[in-house]
Order: sequence, then C-alpha cells, then structure tokens
Amino acid sequence: MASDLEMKISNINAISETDYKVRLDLFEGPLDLLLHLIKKNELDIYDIPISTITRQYLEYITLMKELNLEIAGEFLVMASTLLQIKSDMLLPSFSEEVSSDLDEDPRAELIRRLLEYMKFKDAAIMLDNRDLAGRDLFTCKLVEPQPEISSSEDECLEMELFDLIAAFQGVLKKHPVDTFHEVTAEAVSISERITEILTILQGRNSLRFDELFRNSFSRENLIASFLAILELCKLKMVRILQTGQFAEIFITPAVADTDGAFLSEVSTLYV
Amino acid sequence: MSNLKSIVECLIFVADSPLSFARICDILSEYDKEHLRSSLIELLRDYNSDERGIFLSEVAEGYQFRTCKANAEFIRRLVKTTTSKLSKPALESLAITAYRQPITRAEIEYLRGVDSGGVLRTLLDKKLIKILGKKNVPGKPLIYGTSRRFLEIFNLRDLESLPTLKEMRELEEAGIFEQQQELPLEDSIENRFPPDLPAVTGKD
Amino acid sequence: MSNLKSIVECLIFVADSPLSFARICDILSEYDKEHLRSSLIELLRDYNSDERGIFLSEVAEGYQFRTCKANAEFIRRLVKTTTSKLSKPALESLAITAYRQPITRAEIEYLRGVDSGGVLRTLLDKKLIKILGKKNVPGKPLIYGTSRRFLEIFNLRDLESLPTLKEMRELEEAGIFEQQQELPLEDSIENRFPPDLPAVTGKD
Repeated sequence: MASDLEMKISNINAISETDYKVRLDLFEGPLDLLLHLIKKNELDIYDIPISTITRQYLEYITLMKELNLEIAGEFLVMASTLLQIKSDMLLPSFSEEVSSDLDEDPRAELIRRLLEYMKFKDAAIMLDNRDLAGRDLFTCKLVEPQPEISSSEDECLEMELFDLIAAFQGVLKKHPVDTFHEVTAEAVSISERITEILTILQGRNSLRFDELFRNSFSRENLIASFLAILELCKLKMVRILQTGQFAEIFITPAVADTDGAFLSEVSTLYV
Repeated sequence: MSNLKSIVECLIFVADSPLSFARICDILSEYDKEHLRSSLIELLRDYNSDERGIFLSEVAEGYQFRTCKANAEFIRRLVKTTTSKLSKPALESLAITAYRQPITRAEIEYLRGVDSGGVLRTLLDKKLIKILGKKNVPGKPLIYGTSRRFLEIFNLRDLESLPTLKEMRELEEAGIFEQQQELPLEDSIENRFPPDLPAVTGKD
Repeated sequence: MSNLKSIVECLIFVADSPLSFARICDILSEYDKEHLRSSLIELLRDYNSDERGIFLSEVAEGYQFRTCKANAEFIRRLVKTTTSKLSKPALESLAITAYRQPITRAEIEYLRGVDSGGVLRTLLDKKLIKILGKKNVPGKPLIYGTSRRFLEIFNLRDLESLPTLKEMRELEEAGIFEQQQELPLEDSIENRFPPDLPAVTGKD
C-alpha cells in the first residue's frame, strides 16, 4: 500500500529539499486518509476490517514520521481511536443477548462519521464544478456615469460584522501591543461592565440595581459593577436614585435616549 | 420592446448585484406588480431563448445579466479571473457551512476531523461565509452561514437550489456529475411566479 | 445568434471601458477581420434597431453597452436606494468606537494615527455612533459610543454579542498542523495485542 503514497511523498520531498520539513496535505485529515484506504482496498465501508485498516493507517503515519513530515495531532488521535476500536472488537462479548448490529458495533461511530464526511467531500467537488461567477460567467463592470446622489439620512448601509472586526484588528496590528491590556486575567472588567450597563440602559428609563446581577452574583461582578456605576456617574452618564434608606436603587440614563443629545449637568447620588 | 420591459432591462443592467423582484417592484412602485412580473418573464424569455452571448441569470435571489459559459475562454483573454481557486479544505468547509448552517466552528471541525480555524478565516476574508451571531449555549460560540456573495459566485438561485446531498451521490455515480441540466424555460419561469406571490422575495 | 457575434457581444459586455475594433481583432486573432467586422455590424443592428433599454453605443473610438436616456429617471431611483458601504477610515473608527466605548475623539485619533473629526461627523450623520456626554477632564471632550442603529445594522442583540477579539484571534492563529507529537506507536501496539493475534507489523 505504501508504494503510491511513498511516490507522492518522495515527489514532495524532491521539490523541497531545501526545507526538509514539508507539509503533507495529500490528505485533509484522518477521515480523508481513512476514506482513501477504504477506496484503495475496495473495502465495504459498512463492514470495515478494522485490523487491516488500522495497520495501513499506522504504516502511513510511520512513513510520515520517517520522512520527517509534520503530523497533525488529529492523525494521532485517530490512530488511538482505531486501536481502541480494534481492542474493543477483540474483547469477547460477555452478554449473549442478540444485539442490533450497528448499535453495539465499536465501529459504528467511525462509520457514521466517514459516511457523513464522504457526503461533504462530494459537496465540495460539486461546488468546485459549478460555473463560477468571475471564472466561467462574467458580469458587466459598469462605469456608466451615475447620477450624483446626496447621501440621505435613511440611506441603506450594507455592512458585515466581520468587516468591523477585521478593521479593528487592522488598527491593533498597527499599534504597539502595550497600548491594550488584555482583560482575560480579570473575570469581569470595569470597562466591559460600563458597556454592558450602557447597553441595558439603551431605550430604557431605569434599571434596578439588582438587575445587574441576574446572571451571576459573584464578588468580582459586584465590585466591577459598582466601580462601573461610579465611573458612569463621574462621566455624568447615569443618575442613581433611591427613594429611601435601604430601598431599591435605580439607575437611570442622565438624558433620554435621543441620539446626540447632551447630558444634563445634574447627577444625584443618594446612596 | 415594451416600455416597461426596457425599464426593467435597464435596472437589471445597471444594478451592481443581482436585483430581486421585490426590489424592482419597490423602485417601480407606480407600476402594477402583475405588469412588472410579465415584463420580467418576457425579458427572461428574450434573453434566454436563443443562443446569445449574454443571458439573464436567476441568481442569489435576484436577476443579473451574465455571459454564457461557452465564451468564457475568450472573455478570460480580456479580463482577469476574479474568482480565485479555493483549496480543498476551504471548499470542504464551505460545503459543510452551506448545508449545515447555522453552524459553529466546533461542528465543522467534528465533521472534517481537523482544525478548521484558518480555513474559516479565509472564507470570511473572501466573504463567502459570514458571522450570523452567537449560539446560545455555554461558551457562546460564533455561528456561521453562507453569504449572498456565495450564491452569486457559485451561481445559485437560493440556498434551496443547492443539490441535496443524496442527489449528488446519485449524480456522481451516474457519471453526469459535471453537467448541469437545462431547465425547460417556460415551465421553470412560470412555476416560479405564482400569480399572487412575488416570485423572489429579496432580503434587501 | 452566430457564435462569433455572441463572443463579440460578451467581450463588449465585460470590458470596463469602450472596446475598440482593433482591440477586438487583437483578442480574437484567430478569426478573420472581415468576419469580425460583419459580426459587429450585425450586433449594432440587433441592439439599435428596436426600442430596447440597452443599446450598443459607439463612443471614444470603441463600443460599449449603455442604457437609453429615456429610462434615466428610473435608474436614478435604483442608484439612490442602493446600499452604500462605509469607507475604510469610517469603518475603522466605527470599530474602535464599538470595542472601546465610551471613547473620546482624541483616543480614536491616537489609535488611528490620523485626524478623525470628519469621519466621526460622518458616523454621527449616519447615526451609527452618538455622543454619550462629556468627559470630566480638562477640555471636557465629548465621548462617543455606538447607537441603537448600529446594533440593528449588524443584527446584534446587544453589545455583548459583538465577537470578542480573542474569538477572532483564534481563527487567525489556528494552524492546520500542530506540533508533531511523539506517539509510541510500536510500544502501544505490541502491548495491546497478544502475540498470537494479528498485530500490526511494519511496512509491507
């Protein structure tokens, strides 16, 4: 079996003698390799001879190692899965009761995955074989002078979330790393909490203080929320109201939610 | 050519992406929908009946003029191919996303059996897939789906017109995998325009 | 339509500027010039004889499809309602505002490295961001945040559903191949299988 693989691999090796380690993408992954072996040996996918397939699979990995090719972790995971299945099949079945074949078959899960994967390999080929716009079909590139349009307020904007993120990533790349502090260490950051509170307040007149802890009432969350509210007060973006001692605390936006409006200069703190 | 038909023709010609029937109705709101529909049907017939270089394609939930495949070789002498070839992993992940959307990265990786982060990034960069939101399960993973551009590039009328996975197996086995069948025009067009429904409901 | 005529039609259609006859002859060098000329003349006749929306115009020493003047009003409506995209600077500033709000103009400019007053004005006009208030520091700069419309356009339930940068980085960094690991294949195999069972042997 190794012959044609060896051929392919040695070809790759010949090309890239300079950098000894090459990436082997003959196979997309372990499932792809298994399908190749099944097809090559003309095996019945519903009844895979697990010891044959395991042997050939491991031979392939050994070969890759010998050639000093990088082996993706997934290939090794599959190797141990195969060995697991093989040993499961060798174990004598203690229960004598007749069981439905595939349910009890240690190979069932693997077979299901292979069949599923095969469908999507087909689908990928189908997509590639379609008449692609920009390759097989072309549209006109219109350069006709278009009438000048002044941008109206309710113009339709077309934006993709990914564009937004990509733009921000672009900014971050240009910038020295130390400008940003990662918030991963903190479970809850104050700035995140500020943003959250502002979101909740959007379009609302008030917010009960305890609503902020509906999801998690952790010490970190409490402290972060408290500091966030203080910060928001300092920024004059919210007002905090309490009708009496130990009564419910309400947080309200300092102004109504009208775009571009300025904040009132008054903020009250009764806590 | 009737006046209305020529207006519809112009609109489709000028639009920079496939124009949906709903959008045409919006723009030409002073015209009767039925008239618009029949103009569009006539236009489809005009363009697609004889062997012309340009045909009116029903793609991405709309209508767009496109050149026929037979002349692709000559066109490529004039303009550069704008669609870059996708790698096998990219096509595989795209196919999985198309058929199983909305889908998370973990689900794609389970189906493919390999890490797919880099591939998803490529597909996002090429705007063939998009982030749909976050799944409401622990960890709130991002969920992905195919974009309108995917339909445009892969010449699909809508997601429903993707061949079912089972169909594909049969096609492949029958050896007619690469040929796309020509639909009988009369039938296909009229069936798609039930009298009381706008045929294509664009999401514009 | 003759084959050659349809090829010429396609070429004029996809060209991004008027296509001269000399250019057509260049591209289709295997065809006879006289044939090309007569195909072009026929094409001109086809397109310009009856009242179509699109006509083949002879401009700037070349040929180009154009829409007829009579329909200009309708085309203007289409263009007017076409979705527009944000410029790169605008998108960048919007992204910074989204991820770092509440934020001042100076902070945005520090991150972008360029004056951003005009861009912020645009974003305010488009109601994608809004003024949240004034920062209590000398100069009392305005602070900005994203608007409700921003959430609507990106189809986000709330700001929390913005994908985090960590999530996006995972997509970027993911390599398909991981670091090679040592897996004691030989050992594990031999230990697992008693000698009389078909164990895994070396290469054939």
